[in-house]
Amino acid sequence: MVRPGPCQSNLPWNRGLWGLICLDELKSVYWAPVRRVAELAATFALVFVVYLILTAFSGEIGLWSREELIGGAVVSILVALASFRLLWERGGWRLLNPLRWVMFLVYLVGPFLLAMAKANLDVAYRVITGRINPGIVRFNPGLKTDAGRTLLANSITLTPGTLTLDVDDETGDFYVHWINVRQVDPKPEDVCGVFPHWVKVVAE
Amino acid sequence: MNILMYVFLAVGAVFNGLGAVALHRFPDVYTRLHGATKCTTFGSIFSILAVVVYGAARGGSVGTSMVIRAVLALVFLLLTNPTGSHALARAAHRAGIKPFRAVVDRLEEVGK
Amino acid sequence: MIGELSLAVAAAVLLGYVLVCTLRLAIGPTPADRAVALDTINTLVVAIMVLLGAALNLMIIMDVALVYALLSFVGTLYVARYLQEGLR
Amino acid sequence: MTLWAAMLTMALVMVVIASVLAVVLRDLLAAALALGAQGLLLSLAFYLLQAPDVAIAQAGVGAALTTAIFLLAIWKTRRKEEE
Repeated sequence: MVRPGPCQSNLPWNRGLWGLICLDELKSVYWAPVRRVAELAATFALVFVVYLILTAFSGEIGLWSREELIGGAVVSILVALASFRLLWERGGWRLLNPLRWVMFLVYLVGPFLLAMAKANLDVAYRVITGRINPGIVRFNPGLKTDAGRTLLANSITLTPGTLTLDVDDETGDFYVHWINVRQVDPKPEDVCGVFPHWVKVVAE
Repeated sequence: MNILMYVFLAVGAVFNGLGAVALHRFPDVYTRLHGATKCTTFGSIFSILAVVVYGAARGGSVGTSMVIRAVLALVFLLLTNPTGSHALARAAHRAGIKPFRAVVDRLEEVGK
Repeated sequence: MIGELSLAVAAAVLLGYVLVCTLRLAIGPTPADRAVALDTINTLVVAIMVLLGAALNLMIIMDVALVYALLSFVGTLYVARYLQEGLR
Repeated sequence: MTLWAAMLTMALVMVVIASVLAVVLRDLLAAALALGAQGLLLSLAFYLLQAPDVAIAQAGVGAALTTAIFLLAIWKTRRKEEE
């Protein structure tokens, strides 16, 4: 949280005049608790909204009964306390942008559904004829965040002829089981088409 | 509305059956995972979409909560199904099961 | 009425597919094959539960499908972890 | 009505198949997987009898937790059954 910089001490009152100059470090020291509370509140809101959607049409305050509101708040605060550190660790806060949600929906009903339909027809062809040429290939789409890698890995698993086997955490290499190997050293475009560009728009 | 529901049910039944048959037609774990994951996810999506159409046509509080639950089940399936199959494939490879007649095996060359 | 009947018929068809997958669970040569079959059965059963909940017109009964969709994922992860660490 | 009876019969037949598999298989991991399938199909049978609370309990305990606990137990001991 605190970056090593020209200022040696972490305590702001030991710093004297330098505290005014090292604005970055000062900001990170003072803003860390605020940021943590904001993360907790965002997680709580997310969990509580899911609970409210699940228990709609149960009573008279709006759509919900009083017991559901109180119980849902208690359960949501417990779940948020348990999980808010995991959720926002590596660039997860980028997913809070509503524009990304719109792009995600467009991605889901556009190229993704098309590729899934093609994938199923492909599997149908291979089930009937039994013609396969499998292998495990490696490529690097150049994604950095966890959310982007997860999204691309799941997309690859559900699209024509490919199944994600392993993802290297440091370099971001994808190891993919390909049911019909056309090239031994493929580019990302050969394996998964336009998906990396969409994933960069949606999640990075 | 009813026609749409029948079409969705038929598509779902056909692709789920394809996934079940793929379990018996393919020779090894990885290719079976291909067939099972893709086809059953696609088929289940269409089966659940049929329920969404049915609930929307029915309307009222029962129909709306039916739609909500069906959409949540759809989201859970889309999130968990590829992740689970990826975990199974990686575990099978680490347990030392070789891919059937593989042309190339880059993961083996890395030596994990 | 006819809508509910068609939903129930689709669920029965999916139940037949579960029988086919149970066959693979019985004859699968390696444990990984059986795990794949169990994963397929999980997905099919979630779809069956949603279809039957709509066919019965009981919305409270569809919660079982949601609970099962999440818990089966935990079970699959557990089997995968055992497969990759316990086999040597 | 007969459709529901047929589905219930099918689910129960598969419960019997999975139970017999869990007893017969020599590989303990495969037996644990068969036991998981049995709990899952039993939960489906409860679901068909319109008992959602029992079905939730059976799905949670029978299908997910029992498999996990059995796998933990097998992990601590030997996997192949001695002849």
